[in-house]
Amino acid sequence: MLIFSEYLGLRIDGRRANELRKITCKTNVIDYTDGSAYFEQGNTKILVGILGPREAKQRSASQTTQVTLNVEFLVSPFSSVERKKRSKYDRRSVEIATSIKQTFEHVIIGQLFPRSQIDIFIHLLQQDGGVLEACINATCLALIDAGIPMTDYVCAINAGYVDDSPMLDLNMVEEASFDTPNITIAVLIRSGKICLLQLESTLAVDLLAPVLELAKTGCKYIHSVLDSTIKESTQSMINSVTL
Amino acid sequence: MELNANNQKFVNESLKKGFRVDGRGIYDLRNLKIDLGNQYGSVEVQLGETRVHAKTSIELARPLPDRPSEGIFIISVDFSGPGSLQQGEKVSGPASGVAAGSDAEGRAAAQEVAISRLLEKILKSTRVVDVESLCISVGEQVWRLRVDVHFLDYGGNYLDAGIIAAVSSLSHFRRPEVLKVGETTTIYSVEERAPVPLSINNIPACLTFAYFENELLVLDPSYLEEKFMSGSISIAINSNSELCCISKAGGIAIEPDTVNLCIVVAIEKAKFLIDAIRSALK
Amino acid sequence: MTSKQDLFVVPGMEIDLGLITGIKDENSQTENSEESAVILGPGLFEKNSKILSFAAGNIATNFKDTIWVNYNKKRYIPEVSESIIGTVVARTAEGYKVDIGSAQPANLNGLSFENATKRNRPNLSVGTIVYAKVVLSNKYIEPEIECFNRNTGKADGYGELEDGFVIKASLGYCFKLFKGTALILELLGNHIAYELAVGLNGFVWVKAGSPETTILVANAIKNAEHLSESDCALMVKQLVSFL
Amino acid sequence: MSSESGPISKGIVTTGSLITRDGVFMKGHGTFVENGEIYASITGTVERINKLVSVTSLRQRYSGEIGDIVVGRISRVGLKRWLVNVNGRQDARRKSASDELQMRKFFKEGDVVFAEVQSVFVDGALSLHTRSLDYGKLRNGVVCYVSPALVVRSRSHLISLHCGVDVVLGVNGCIHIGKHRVFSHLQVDSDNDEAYLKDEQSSLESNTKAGNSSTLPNNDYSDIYSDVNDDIDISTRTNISRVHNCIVILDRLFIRLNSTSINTAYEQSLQYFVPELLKQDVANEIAESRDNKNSAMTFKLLVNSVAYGILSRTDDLSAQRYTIE
Repeated sequence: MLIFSEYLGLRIDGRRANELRKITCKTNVIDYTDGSAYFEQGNTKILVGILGPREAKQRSASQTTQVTLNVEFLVSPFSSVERKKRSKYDRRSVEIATSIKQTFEHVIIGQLFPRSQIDIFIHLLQQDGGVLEACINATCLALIDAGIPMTDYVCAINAGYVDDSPMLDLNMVEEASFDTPNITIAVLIRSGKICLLQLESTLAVDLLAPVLELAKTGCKYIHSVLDSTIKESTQSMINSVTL
Repeated sequence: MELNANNQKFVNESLKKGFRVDGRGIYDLRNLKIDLGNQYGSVEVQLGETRVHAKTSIELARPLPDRPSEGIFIISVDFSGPGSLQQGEKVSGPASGVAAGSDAEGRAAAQEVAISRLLEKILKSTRVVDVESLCISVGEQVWRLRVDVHFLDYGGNYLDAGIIAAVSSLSHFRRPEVLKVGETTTIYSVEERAPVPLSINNIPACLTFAYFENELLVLDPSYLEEKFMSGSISIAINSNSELCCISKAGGIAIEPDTVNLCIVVAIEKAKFLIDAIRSALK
Repeated sequence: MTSKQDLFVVPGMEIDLGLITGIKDENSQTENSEESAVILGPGLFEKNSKILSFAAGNIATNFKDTIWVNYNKKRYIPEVSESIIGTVVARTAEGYKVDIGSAQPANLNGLSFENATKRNRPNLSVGTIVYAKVVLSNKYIEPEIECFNRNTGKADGYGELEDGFVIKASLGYCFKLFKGTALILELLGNHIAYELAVGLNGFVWVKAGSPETTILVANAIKNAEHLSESDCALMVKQLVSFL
Repeated sequence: MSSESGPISKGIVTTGSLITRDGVFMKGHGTFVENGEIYASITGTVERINKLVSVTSLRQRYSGEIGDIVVGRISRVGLKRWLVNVNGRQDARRKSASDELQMRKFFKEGDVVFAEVQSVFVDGALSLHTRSLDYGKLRNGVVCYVSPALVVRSRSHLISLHCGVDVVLGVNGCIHIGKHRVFSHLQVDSDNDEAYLKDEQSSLESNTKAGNSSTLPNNDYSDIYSDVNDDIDISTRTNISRVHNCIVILDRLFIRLNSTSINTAYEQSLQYFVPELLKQDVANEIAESRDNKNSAMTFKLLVNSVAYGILSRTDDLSAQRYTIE
């Protein structure tokens, strides 16, 4: 019974259908990186560090005319309920790393940095559902903090159907429950185009459109949070420099 | 060896005019051949130049502790030998934006991981096989079903061919009959009683679209189209026309209504594929 | 060049050199008693004074002193003065590395183009295709190719190939196309104007007026490999009817 | 002029936001054009120089310009050049005509080099030269990295503090803090032989081009290129690390580095032991007391509004690191 109470329409954690979990984020949290971001969406906590664009280390990458992106996704053993040491190369981590690499490969303006590479280190400190989405948002924040040119913000969110009413930003319990189809979507804010779309459970065709709309409004909200954080930190930097 | 800038430009130019390099229409599938092997559950599928072989096998096993009443369903995917994606990846060039040497292998290996994970997700999420029916006696004995998918020849779009092969192999497979009388369960060998088909809930079909600059779409990309595409979206639809799985990871961003267009075409083509599989299994 | 009944050999078969003299006798009737030096072409090799074939194909000889096996293969082994189509893989200090389908990429010097001087040299980017001639090929060093006719200094067809479409075919078929005796070329020529460059390393470059005609010509050539002459004519008639 | 040109956004723009639709403007650094409209590709302030619109950001990696004075560390010697890591987009290259063996006599891996940017390659790599008096190898000190935006491109990049410490401000954000380098003996010996001075100071290839063989500077001038750190007494050592910690604080609080800010920070820090400097409360104190008139920098307001958790040098990523206000 996931809906907390029928007539109030509250979910298991007290949120309404289209309410997002509380997002707090901060940029420039790690010293010796070019850009870094700490991103919290509900209980999912992620830390991202960016190094680059710098001289490509492996021989092969130094031939290309585009920047080479390499993403490492690390799950900390204390991140979920039972403590489990997960290696960087287990299938789920590799899949999330490749999805993020593919998503940002076409958003970053790569031709400006031939024969260079950008390293993205994503560290999952705590997970409570929506891991891929939070990683995308955190990486987007860190890339902007690193001053790496991109054509747009990329914001991601998951949404789904619980007791056949559309829900936004599912946590781990909602995501894992048996009959809730859920989609993960990453959107380019300005153009509204879809960078990433993943649906992993059965869903009637006509139910897809409303959940897509809901997810896009969710992304717009996330964009506003990210944007204000970036503006704030830039403003404070400018103030302290020009003082 | 045909990965060069001229071919890339040619593929894009002809697509702008609505022509595909192998003469197909924009939404035409390549010709599909499903040959059933002599053993139950051994199927070879040919989709254009892409060839895949799938084999289903079964054995008795103890159920997993957290799911005593369910059988075990394992999907293993194998790219070794001629079917591996590393073939012909050596050539670099702006076409694939890939440098020669290890980077190409790296990219190909990641593609193989992506294909096998997607294949697994589709077969599991659409619940092709009803795992409860694989249970013989709760907590003690269940069937452990295993589908091995071998990719033999890479002609582009391994995923769709892989799904067709796996699903046909599961539907074609027969398992030994089991009779449960009170406490005693007798498992008849194939000679004693005719083997029984698996309980297949529904047959999914997967349709992959490749897209190029400014929303040009093609269904079932061939080898060249897959090398020069700027992204792809795969949509799996089950036999009662429900969406089971969508995966659009990476590549350039596309308009939402292009996604809807893909879904409409996918539903149409899925019916065709499912009928083809059913007629092949008669 | 081949005698009336083509003698088909399989790998490991012993060839007696009488064949050359035998064939020769029929034509020139001169008795050739002393041991003349015999040149073994591709497909044959000598093992403790016996000539063995390592390929399956027809024996061919030029009646004087060389004997070889015409066999079909896909992996190209560079032979001097053969025209080939290659893809530029990398730029080196003094020129380019070109992949011609052989074991190692060939070297193409930046100056080996028609009237290329130290200052104005053609600027090929990675991925462009070139029509060139093999000038150096030996087992131990990388093959060397050139894009101009050494004695006339003119390009006469060699150099960068713009646009068009490259298809892959087996070496035997390319040899037939190269000699121009293949019927399919004339049949197509009657209906469509197209440019053609045949590389003996298994690549054929086609360029016609519009994309659809190029596709038609390319597919026609590809399918005609195993068709009899009558089927070729039929196929071309059908294809042309679509135009 | 701006009256007839279309609307153009001012102040801070974030990635992907529209700057102007008017076709009259040209796109500069940090922007990109999409169907005729200019958008910001990075986050920063919009700058308009009559037709050229660009976005400058404070958080970008160092991308060099001709004439920049940089501090870097030699990362590789070979293929007729020294590769210098200047924390830029690509390692900088310093050409030399002589073979590897000779090259190592001048600079080898790990040396800290102080040089000027000669030219910028298309892929962002820089070519450096050390053709004037004070360039060359830096010794007897420590390097610390700050964000490049804090170092202002000014004429004087060598600041000698009265406590016997030299601070070399590299525009690429590398700062060398070392013992004061006495130049006197250099001027005396070399002024009588102008060619000689040019020879051992200037880069080798200009030398070989001039025809005379590359004469190896004899040993008494080898201290220009020697990499032996002479022993430094305790007091200078503490001064060096005090200045180092002050610079780290200034970087944390994102305050521009110039002689005034460093001097005032140094004076305020005198009351504390050097290791204490890196504790958060002490740093705040220094910041607060810096509120003197001439530098017009009111730290007080700044520090309160921006509470950075300051990493203490000794331990690793302590939990305090992630306290979020």
